[in-house]
Amino acid sequence: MSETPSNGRPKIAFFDFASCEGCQLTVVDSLQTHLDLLNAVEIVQFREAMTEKGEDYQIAFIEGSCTREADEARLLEIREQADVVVALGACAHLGGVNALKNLHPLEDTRRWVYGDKADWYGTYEARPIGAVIEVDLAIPGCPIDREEFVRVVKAVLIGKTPPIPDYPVCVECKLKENVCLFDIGKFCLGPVVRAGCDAICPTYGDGCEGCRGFIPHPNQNAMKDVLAKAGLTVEEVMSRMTMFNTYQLQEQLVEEEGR
Amino acid sequence: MSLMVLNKGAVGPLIEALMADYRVVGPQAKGPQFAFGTLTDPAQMRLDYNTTILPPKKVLQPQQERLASYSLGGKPSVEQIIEATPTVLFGIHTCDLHAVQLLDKAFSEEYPDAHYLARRDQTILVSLECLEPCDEHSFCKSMGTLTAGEGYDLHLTDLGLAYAVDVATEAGAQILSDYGSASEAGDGDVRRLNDVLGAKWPRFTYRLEFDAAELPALLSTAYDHPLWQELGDRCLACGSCTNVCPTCYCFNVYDETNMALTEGERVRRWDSCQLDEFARVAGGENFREARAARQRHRFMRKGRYIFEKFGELGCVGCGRCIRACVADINIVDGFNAIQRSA
Amino acid sequence: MKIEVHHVTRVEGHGDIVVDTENGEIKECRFEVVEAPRFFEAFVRGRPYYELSHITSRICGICAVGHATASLQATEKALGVELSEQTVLLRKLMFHGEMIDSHVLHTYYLVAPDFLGVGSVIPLASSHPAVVERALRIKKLSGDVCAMVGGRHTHPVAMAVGGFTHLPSEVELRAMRARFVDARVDMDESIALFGTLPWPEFERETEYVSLKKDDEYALIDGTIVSSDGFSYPIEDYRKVTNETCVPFSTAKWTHHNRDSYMVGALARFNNNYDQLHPRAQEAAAKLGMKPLVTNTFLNSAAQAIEMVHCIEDSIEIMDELLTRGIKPETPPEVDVRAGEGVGACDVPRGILFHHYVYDENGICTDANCIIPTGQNMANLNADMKALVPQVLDRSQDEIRLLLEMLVRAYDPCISCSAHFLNVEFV
Amino acid sequence: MTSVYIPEMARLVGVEQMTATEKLFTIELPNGRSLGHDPGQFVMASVMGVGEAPVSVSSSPSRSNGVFELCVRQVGDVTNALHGMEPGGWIGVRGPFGNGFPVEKMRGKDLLFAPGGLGLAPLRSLINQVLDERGAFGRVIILCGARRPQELLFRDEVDEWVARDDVECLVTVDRGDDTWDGHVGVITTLFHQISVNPRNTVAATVGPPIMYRFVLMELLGKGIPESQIYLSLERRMRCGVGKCGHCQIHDLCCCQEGPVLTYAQSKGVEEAL
Ligand SMILES: Cc1cc2nc3c(=O)[nH]c(=O)nc-3n(C[C@H](O)[C@H](O)[C@H](O)COP(=O)(O)OP(=O)(O)OC[C@H]3O[C@@H](n4cnc5c(N)ncnc54)[C@H](O)[C@@H]3O)c2cc1C
Ligand code: SF4
Ligand code: SF4
Ligand code: SF4
Repeated sequence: MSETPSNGRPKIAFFDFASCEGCQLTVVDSLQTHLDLLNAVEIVQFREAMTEKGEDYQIAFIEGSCTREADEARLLEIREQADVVVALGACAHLGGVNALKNLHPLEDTRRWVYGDKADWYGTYEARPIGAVIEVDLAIPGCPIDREEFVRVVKAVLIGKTPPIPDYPVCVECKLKENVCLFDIGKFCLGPVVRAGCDAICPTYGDGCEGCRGFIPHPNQNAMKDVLAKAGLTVEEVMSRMTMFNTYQLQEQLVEEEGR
Repeated sequence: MSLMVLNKGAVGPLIEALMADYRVVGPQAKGPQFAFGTLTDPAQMRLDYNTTILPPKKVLQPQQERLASYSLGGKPSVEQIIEATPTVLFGIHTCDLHAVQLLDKAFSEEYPDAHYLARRDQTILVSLECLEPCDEHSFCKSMGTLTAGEGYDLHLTDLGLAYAVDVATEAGAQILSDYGSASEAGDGDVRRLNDVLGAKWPRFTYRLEFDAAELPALLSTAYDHPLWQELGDRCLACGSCTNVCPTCYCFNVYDETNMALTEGERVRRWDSCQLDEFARVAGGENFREARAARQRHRFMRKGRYIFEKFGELGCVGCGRCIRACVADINIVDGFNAIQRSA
Repeated sequence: MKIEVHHVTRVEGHGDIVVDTENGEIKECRFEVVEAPRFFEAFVRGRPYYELSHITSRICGICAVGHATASLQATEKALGVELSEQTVLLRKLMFHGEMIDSHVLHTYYLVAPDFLGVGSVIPLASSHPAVVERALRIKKLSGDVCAMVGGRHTHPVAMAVGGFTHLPSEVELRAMRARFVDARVDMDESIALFGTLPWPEFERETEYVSLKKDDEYALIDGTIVSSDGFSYPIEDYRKVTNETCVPFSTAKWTHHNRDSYMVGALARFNNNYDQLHPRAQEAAAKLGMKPLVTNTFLNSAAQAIEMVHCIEDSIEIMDELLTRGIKPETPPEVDVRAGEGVGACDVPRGILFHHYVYDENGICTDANCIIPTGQNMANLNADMKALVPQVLDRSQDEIRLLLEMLVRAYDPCISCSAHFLNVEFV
Repeated sequence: MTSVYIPEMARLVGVEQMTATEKLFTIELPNGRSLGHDPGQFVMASVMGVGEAPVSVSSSPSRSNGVFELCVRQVGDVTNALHGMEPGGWIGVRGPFGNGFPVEKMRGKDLLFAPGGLGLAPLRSLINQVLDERGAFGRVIILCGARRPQELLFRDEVDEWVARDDVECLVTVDRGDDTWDGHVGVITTLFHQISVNPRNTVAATVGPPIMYRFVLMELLGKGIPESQIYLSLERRMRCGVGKCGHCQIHDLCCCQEGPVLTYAQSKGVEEAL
């Protein structure tokens, strides 16, 4: 992690690619409870919320997936300038829902949406930004968690590793003493998905969909068995696993085939 | 000390009266399950609960707790934070009571833990005799925790229309006399109590196929048992089994700061030996990398290590870990499998 | 003169303005959507019905609840799922939360800086702390009500086919109601503030399209109506939208009776003024607004009026929920079958359609989403073409700012707009 | 009751860069109080706001002078923050904790020390104590290894040991360079250069996990009894006082029963070595 200038606040900038901008919105929302963020950092670029545009940022927060050639050059420019590049949210971190299109033949996808005008719109497979440039840190989630964003900023300010958990959602879910969804006939990816969201989905009665990506060394086979036992068909199991993690699973397949 | 009788109708008023001066924590419904929580209304208490999702350990060692606050800049000043409020922990089953006694040992040996002990000191334990198995997974009878002779301030046994209250401590006697309206037990009450206690045992079954006292010795020969690999293949390493366990007390410590970096807090949070990062050290080396080794560690701790350290088994047979495991890993089946192959 | 605004700021998503004039003649004048297309309609094919609202809420971080609501409606119609009255009330409450959230974001964070001569809301934190604090307070309130009902605003969790997977407690509802009542002060002050803003003068009448219901200010479901007197059931949405691709935009364009039409707060205000809550009508009077309002810039003022409406209606909804008591319902079992359904909501930026086809296993085989910003695109371009000649005598900077303000007045939600479909259903 | 988790703020009075990744910190407790540690014990060192890490005390109790020393390798958050500190700064200290080396049992015995790399940090404490009471012990053999010459810690002191007549000190590096005219090879290559009376020898070795495996083979090969071989294990620790569970290896609690253990205690414990 690069040093932040001691004489002043670090300059940060926000950028977005293919995404819903919900993560940037979450950043804006974090001001409701953490207005002192504005004293701790200097925001020099944030197109969604401000007109001013400074290019001398040290930390770049990037939301969204890379989905077309034009994105690559812009990403490289940002990497060139920023000391620290942060992938903000699932689209940038994992490819997210954007990568669902990778499950269909590209040509078919384009024609499906734009018909005979498909050639007007350049696009290719959706990828996390880490597939294009080096990423120093990812803040996972769809959308990111407001409190986690603040925790990360504070860690960067004091110069320590941002506390993104390596443990699964079940930990937070249990600590909140939720009724496990498997106990009430539902299903959940919590055991293999990275925590940090305070288990918001199971807390609100819906199984984790995996928006924060898998934990390191997930036992995917055991997870599939558990889901199958909960009554999911093979297709439904794959559907659950791919919702946010298509890109990772496809890469994993390529890797396994390579071996 | 003495045996008293508390009419069931008098329980609500007792709780109500206690609530004025104490935090009263009791079992409450949580969806189709149960959880210990601070009562805001005596009617919330459900003494007919099966078992709670988390054990009452959370009252004595909260999921997350602040250890210290500090200021930064110049010479940091560090203040310890001891958070303890007078608490009545009402209605805990005897398995959990045994677990609290184990936690007491763990937190008072050698380097006493001031944070835990301050809370423990201010907590009055009111336990409840189980008259039938609470849950298909509990195996308290096997672990010898189906009843308790000590460790509580008050102990309740359901006699039908009233509770027999075993008053074990001064503190227990005091709250009962100051806040409740119990009466001395008569001969009839004692007889009924003995009947009730005598009748309950056949309702419980031994689920361990051997004497639990053999566990430490049995496990000392099972380090290389094939069971661990089998469990490791199925285990999701989600940590639920340890998080729900009334005798697990591992924790992690974090520093947090405010945005201006002028002050902060040191906090601790429950941790689990089942998690990938638990034994990872600088340089990335992980001393318990395989899920199989982590499951072994859990079984060993429950059946052997804790015994070696404190002279009591680390498992009280509450069955929570079995219920919490989505991969159906079952500690009783595990112990039995090891015994059968021994 | 040539004006190019690359990536207009303080809007959601990427759009460019291009104006080229020669001797007072307009050669080029258009708004381009350059947002990367995301192809939701293509990739929801093959997904099970219960995932659709969760995936399509990801079209937009600002109107996630709106997308989820329209999506669920489409699925529920396709699969024949009935909603309980409690579910209907909670959906409305959640929807109001998002409406307020989006409108406060737009009016305070994105539009107000233009009038206060700054580039963003950030400097206002020190120059106009009371204004910013109020904005943060309203934003927090709206976010909190969404969180109370659905877990969070951006990509709600608890909204499921047929109902909710989590219910607010009566204690929470009561506390929330009290905060909504307190928010009346903030509403009054907001209206007072917007009354002082020098809205640019610009009139251009167009066709206004919105949903309509007889008994309430239509936001969820209803019929499609136009100020030109047309009316359609929502299943006939294509008769209104008539989408076409345009080469400089990843968003598709729509037109109905005229070359273009407008959707959004101003369209709703014009079409449904009578159903606004009396307090909202009072607010309109304070702002000097009564249908037919034809100044596009006043779309933001109409949003402020709608905020008042949503606050009041939310209080009434919470009263009703508290009177009935929260029933511990869970979403009904879905009888999975083949089917087709259209959902429509009037989300903050205007009318939104989701249209799905499911096979007998409840797997989506076909989908179409038409979002408001796309429908406004042609109208925005027409406005620009009308506005530019009226202001050609001003400096380039002034024109640029005015055009940007015009774009922002539409509150365009560009990431939403960049996924359109023009496929006929068979 | 005072919490055992609350660090005492101690002043950093000296910082010395030793190698590219290691610094030696000299720390003064309030009122010049001595730490009162045994060689091999560790303290929990805190940088408030960042966190806490276990670090062995590197100075000898016999040379306390109101200060103690920590030799710290920069590997993560706390160690980074420590490396960023300058004299005058404040470090939180708890401890000393754990079981150190049993100096009493060593009296009258021949001693064989085998530090590898950073393992010299804790062993230096023991070696200097032994040298300060040189007469109380038999032979003192030091077999010292580092990966490269520039990674060799406490170079001056090691040179002194080499120069002393009453110490047999051999030094090796895995890979040499132009500045190095000493022995080249892994630490185990030093063992055939010495012979010991195994019954009367107590050995102490500290180093990275991989080193243990080979050094232990050598020590056992020389016939030194398992109960007379001491080593120090490093595990993740969050409390240092036997509560947090992180450092438990099999049935051993590293921060209480360790970090110094005999080979007899740790052998066969799969997770230990
Ligand atoms: C008894 C004992 C004595 C030690 N003596 C010394 C010494 O004299 N000099 C020295 O430089 N180091 C020593 N260490 C190692 C030192 O404690 C770790 O390097 C330090 O904790 C890393 O902390 P950090 O915050 O800098 O790194 P972190 O940022 O916390 O950690 C980086 C990585 O190290 C892991 N880690 C966390 N705690 C420990 C730990 N206690 N040991 C190893 N890895 C850990 C983390 O999981 C992470 O993977 C000793 C360790 C022990 C247990
Ligand atoms: S609901 Fe999900 S996250 Fe929670 S415990 Fe169950 S499986 Fe784990
Ligand atoms: S529970 Fe799962 S899907 Fe929900 S926010 Fe957390 S990681 Fe994402
Ligand atoms: S190991 Fe399982 S059964 Fe035993 S006490 Fe812990 S949770 Fe209960």
